[in-house]
Amino acid sequence: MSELSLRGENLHLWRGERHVLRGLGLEVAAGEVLQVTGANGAGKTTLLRALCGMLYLEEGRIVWNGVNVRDDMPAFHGALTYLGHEPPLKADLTASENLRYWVGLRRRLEPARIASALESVGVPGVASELVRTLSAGQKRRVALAALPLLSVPLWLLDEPTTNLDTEGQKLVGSLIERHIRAGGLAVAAVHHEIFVSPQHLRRLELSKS
Amino acid sequence: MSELSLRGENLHLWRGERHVLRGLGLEVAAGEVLQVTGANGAGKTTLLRALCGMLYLEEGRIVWNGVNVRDDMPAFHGALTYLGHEPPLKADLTASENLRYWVGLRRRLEPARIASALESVGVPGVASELVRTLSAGQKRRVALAALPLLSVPLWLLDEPTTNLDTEGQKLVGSLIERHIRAGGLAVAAVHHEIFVSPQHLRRLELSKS
Amino acid sequence: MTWTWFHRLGSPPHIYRLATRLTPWFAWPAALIIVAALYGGLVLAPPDYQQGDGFRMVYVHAPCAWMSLMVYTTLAVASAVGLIWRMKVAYAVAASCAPIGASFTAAALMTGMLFGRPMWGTYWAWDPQLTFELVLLFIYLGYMGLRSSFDDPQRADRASSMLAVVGFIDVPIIHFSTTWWNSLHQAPSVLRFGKPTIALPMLIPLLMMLLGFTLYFVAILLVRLRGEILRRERSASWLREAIVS
Amino acid sequence: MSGSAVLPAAEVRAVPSAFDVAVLALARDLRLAFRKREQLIQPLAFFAIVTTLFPLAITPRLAQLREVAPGVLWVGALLASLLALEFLFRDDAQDGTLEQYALSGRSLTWLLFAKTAAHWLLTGVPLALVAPLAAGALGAPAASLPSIIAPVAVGTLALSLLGAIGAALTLGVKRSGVLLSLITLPLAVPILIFGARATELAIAGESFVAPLELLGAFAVLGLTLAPLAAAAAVRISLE
Amino acid sequence: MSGSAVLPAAEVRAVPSAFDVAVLALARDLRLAFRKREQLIQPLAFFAIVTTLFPLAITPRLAQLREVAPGVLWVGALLASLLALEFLFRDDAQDGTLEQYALSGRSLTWLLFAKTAAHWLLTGVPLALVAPLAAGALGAPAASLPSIIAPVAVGTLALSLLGAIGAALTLGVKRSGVLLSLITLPLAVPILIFGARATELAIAGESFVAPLELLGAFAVLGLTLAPLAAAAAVRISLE
Amino acid sequence: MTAFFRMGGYAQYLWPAYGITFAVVILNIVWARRTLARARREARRRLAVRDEPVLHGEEV
Ligand code: HEM
Ligand SMILES: Nc1ncnc2c1ncn2[C@@H]1O[C@H](COP(=O)(O)OP(=O)(O)OP(=O)(O)O)[C@@H](O)[C@H]1O
Ligand SMILES: Nc1ncnc2c1ncn2[C@@H]1O[C@H](COP(=O)(O)OP(=O)(O)OP(=O)(O)O)[C@@H](O)[C@H]1O
Ligand SMILES: [Mg+2]
Ligand SMILES: [Mg+2]
Repeated sequence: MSELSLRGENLHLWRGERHVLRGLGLEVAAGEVLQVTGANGAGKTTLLRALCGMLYLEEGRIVWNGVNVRDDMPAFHGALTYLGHEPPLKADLTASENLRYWVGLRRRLEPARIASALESVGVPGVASELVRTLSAGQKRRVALAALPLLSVPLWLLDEPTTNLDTEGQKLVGSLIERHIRAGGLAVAAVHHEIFVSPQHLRRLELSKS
Repeated sequence: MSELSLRGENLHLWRGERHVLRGLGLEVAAGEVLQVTGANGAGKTTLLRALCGMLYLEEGRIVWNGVNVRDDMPAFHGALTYLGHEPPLKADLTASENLRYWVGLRRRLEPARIASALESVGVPGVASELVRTLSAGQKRRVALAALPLLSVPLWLLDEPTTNLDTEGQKLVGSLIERHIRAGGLAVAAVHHEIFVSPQHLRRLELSKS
Repeated sequence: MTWTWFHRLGSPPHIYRLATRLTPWFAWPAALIIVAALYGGLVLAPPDYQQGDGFRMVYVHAPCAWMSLMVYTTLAVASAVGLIWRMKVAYAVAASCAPIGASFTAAALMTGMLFGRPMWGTYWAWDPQLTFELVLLFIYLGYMGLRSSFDDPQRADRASSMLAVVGFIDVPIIHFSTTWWNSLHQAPSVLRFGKPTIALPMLIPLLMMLLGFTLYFVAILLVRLRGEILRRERSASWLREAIVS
Repeated sequence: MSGSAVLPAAEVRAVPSAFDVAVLALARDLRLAFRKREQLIQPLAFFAIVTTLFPLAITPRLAQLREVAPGVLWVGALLASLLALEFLFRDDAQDGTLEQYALSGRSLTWLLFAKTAAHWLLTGVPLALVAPLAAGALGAPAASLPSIIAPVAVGTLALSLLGAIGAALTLGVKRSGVLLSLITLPLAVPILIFGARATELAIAGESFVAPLELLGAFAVLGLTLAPLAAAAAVRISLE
Repeated sequence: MSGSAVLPAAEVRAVPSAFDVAVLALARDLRLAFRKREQLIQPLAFFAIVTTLFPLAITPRLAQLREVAPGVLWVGALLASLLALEFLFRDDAQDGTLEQYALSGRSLTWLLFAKTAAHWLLTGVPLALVAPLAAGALGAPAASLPSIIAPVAVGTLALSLLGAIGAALTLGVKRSGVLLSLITLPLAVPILIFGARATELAIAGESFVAPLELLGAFAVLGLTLAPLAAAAAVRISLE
Repeated sequence: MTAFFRMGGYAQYLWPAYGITFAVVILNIVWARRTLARARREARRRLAVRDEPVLHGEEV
């Protein structure tokens, strides 16, 4: 019970008229990252959103540390962070303000930590620039900087490497690696290779219905 | 003069306080694709938007077939298509309606060609689905389907492989390859390898200022 | 043990079969009663001493107005039941009510306006009851708009149910406004505490109309309910059985 | 001529005329509006709500309402039309459609004309059809109601054309919002005044030809000038 | 306990209180509003435009204007407040902020309370301060002007709270648009009626304590119930 | 008979009122039946999908 774990059992879900998830099962334990792959439209985004409770499951259940998440949604939400296709940044706030308000909802934060987080994702210079003026990849990096700051055990990442250059794609790998080494767990939908050591990596291939 | 060519000479451009393009020169001829690379924030998007006249150049000029584009903007625009970070699709129209209205501005189109274009980018089933309900990669593929339909000689593509699976990334390569073999030319900002034969490929590396 | 009926009530397959079986038992009596009431109201009832033959409009106006309120009450009660007991079928009932209620609210407004012209000399007045009947139409539209803008029926159910419950305050306002404010509109003469205040040959067709429309409402509701249940139930094997029949 | 493979002669002939393009753009906006029904009912709902709120807030006495009816009607119509205008352009700016218009090499005059026409068809015409109902509810005599339609129809056409210029000017601005109102409304004052005057005369049962003709003159002026001005404005804001 | 590395004991103590979170959310909305100045002036501009257009559209005779002044004032305030409400929530829904709120595991009651407070501070308070000016322009006697402020301030507070419920209900909806108005306005009718009544009495120089007390009662009721109802609505629409 | 249709001079209001009401009555019947039919069609299509074997879910 003290080990963190996420399990999905017999997940069924329709989007519109499409039966996207059909009896899917998955399991991730602390120290592991589950890479979800599959062709475009296979249901990766759907799966991630269902895992964090934003899509209604027709059947099946999601179990976090042995407890059905329906029974204590706030606790589950408090333990996870979800990063979708679009980085959730306010265009009219600066990068560091964005992090302050986003992370500040969950953790007290010293400003110094924000600065060092931005530096660790390779955009030290943008702290006081409006997100509106950042390039696509810079925006993505700012969003990634929030992950370690939040210090929650479960990361659900939907194509976190979008718009990143090759160096940035390695960065995502090392962020995840550091997280799972510290006992966290992650589910990531990524098309190409994730740069983490293979013993931590598990794969789930979704096939198109 | 009969050969198509695009040339940028001594391009200078500021974004806010940053001098992003600093005396850049480039040249692409018919049958070639210029891959623009560079770290996040290096100025790839800026360059592409400047090339199609949507950003104001401080200095320098863009020459299309030997003519400064400022002298005949509509003709130049009529010869190019620009695909940015976000696919320009209406969420509340279906995939084929989107193509009909987007491409229809420039070319008369039979419905059959739309269907075959969607099939050639691997999403034959989505023709009559609202774009709102498509996955990120499916949206991107629909936008890519417009490129050959437009039949314009110059393609300016900003990270056209975003959100695509590996098969989709090959698809972008083969679309570009077919286009330049037919005498077209393309400028594409892509972080990883573009799948086109090396003799057609030229590279331009932007360094961060 | 005593709660089994309640659980059966919450079971979609049971309700689906029940609805299929019951529909004709409401539909045919409704048709007969309405036709009889039409004859009674248009032919048998004597002209009103004040309003002449114009009063016969009440035989359509009052049922429409009655439907607008009764259907909303059903909607709100079903919504509350759904929110409290998390009963799928209750949400389905609520969702089925809305289009019916909205259309009859519109009809009540229109027939009221046609009634108003000869009686008050104007199609419309900003009288509390009339105004809040219009507001009721807006509430129905808001409810339906809210429902249709969710992709996910479960969320649509819960969000719109809350709106339905909050919006219920409008119903007593409409019903009692004629008593609270002295208004143009006629105070309730049938649906009041104590004895009705109109003559019997006029009253009987009116009562029959109200009864007929109520039965009619139940019949329509049952048909719509089946559709709603089918739309919600995706997994059960009885689906096959249900659509084969 | 390696370019010929990309642009074969047959394709060149297949380029649609400016008028075809306008029809296509109009068809697109109409289809979109009918699909997003809320965009279709938004102006009407707004107008209905405004005209319902006024009697509740002022006085329910019809005699008194009748005097302010033209004002309520025209302020409601003006605001409804303007809100819809912002909507119509904002969406296109956000999803990149306007960028594609500007980069198509086609005449923006016609494209903007089509958008303006769509706007009028989707807001002006429904408003004109609903205006008699609202006027009736505000105490206008039944006989006067049919004559409410014409001034509103013509006035909203002039408003749409005027609004198109404003929308084009704010096109380069990502979040136009209030800016559009600030630019357009002062210029719309004459339309408001003559429109309200025409409605007032119509309600009183008198001849409203004079103000209607003035509204018509505005509309004709707008028809000839507005698309040109709007296209110039777009070219400026996208240069 | 491998989880402890991810959530060390020190970090757990560093979780901010619900009140801190609300303050943070409020600070964020205010900062954003002051940065996007048009969001700040939008309600005021809208209100100013409505109250300016009205006299132009009806007769400029002050005596008559004075009679409709409360109605114009309140309809203007109601619409301005509502438009801003839509603005405040739409942006957050579009850029994923609300999703992050909902997935934060924190009490939504406080977060929504903060958003409501921000809305009132950014629209209700400025409107209340500007209302006397508008009333003066509509012919209210100078002596009555200061007493215009209180009813508008209290009424807009009640409106903000009511609007928060509507906004919370439409939170799961991507394109809320007219929906919010359609949901909120019917329920706002009592506030409008009593607000206009209070203003009418204030302009006439009479005591407006009775309707003001009613408005106050609405506001207090809203303060106690609305955040709870709104949070329930959010939980429902994001469950 | 014509007296009946004239309704003591109220015909111009009375018959439209009856017309509107019974139009709404009929429309509701048609709508309800149509929604049921559509729901059945959709359910049938869903069942067809459901009968296919589960394709994915294997971990590799
Ligand atoms: C647009 C105008 C009108 C509207 C919106 C309207 C609305 C309503 C409503 C909501 C009711 C149901 C009241 C309740 O059950 O508490 C009702 C009932 C009734 N209305 Fe109207 N009405 C309108 C015009 C008229 C006119 C002009 C007359 C006749 C002079 C009239 C006569 C009646 C009668 C007789 C009832 C039945 C009341 C009873 O016996 O309980 N209505 N109307
Ligand atoms: N509107 C703007 N105002 C100020 N600076 C801007 C603006 N837009 C972009 N910049 C700056 O210009 C630089 C180049 O941005 P650009 O978007 O061209 O980068 P890019 O090479 O496309 O990056 P990416 O790979 O992340 O897409 C960035 O440093 C960015 O901060
Ligand atoms: N709102 C919706 N309504 C109907 N169908 C939807 C909806 N959202 C997604 N779908 C469908 O569900 C399927 C899975 O979509 P999803 O976004 O999960 O794919 P994905 O694996 O994330 O693809 P990508 O790699 O392109 O991001 C797609 O076929 C899509 O068309
Ligand atoms: Mg996806
Ligand atoms: Mg870029």
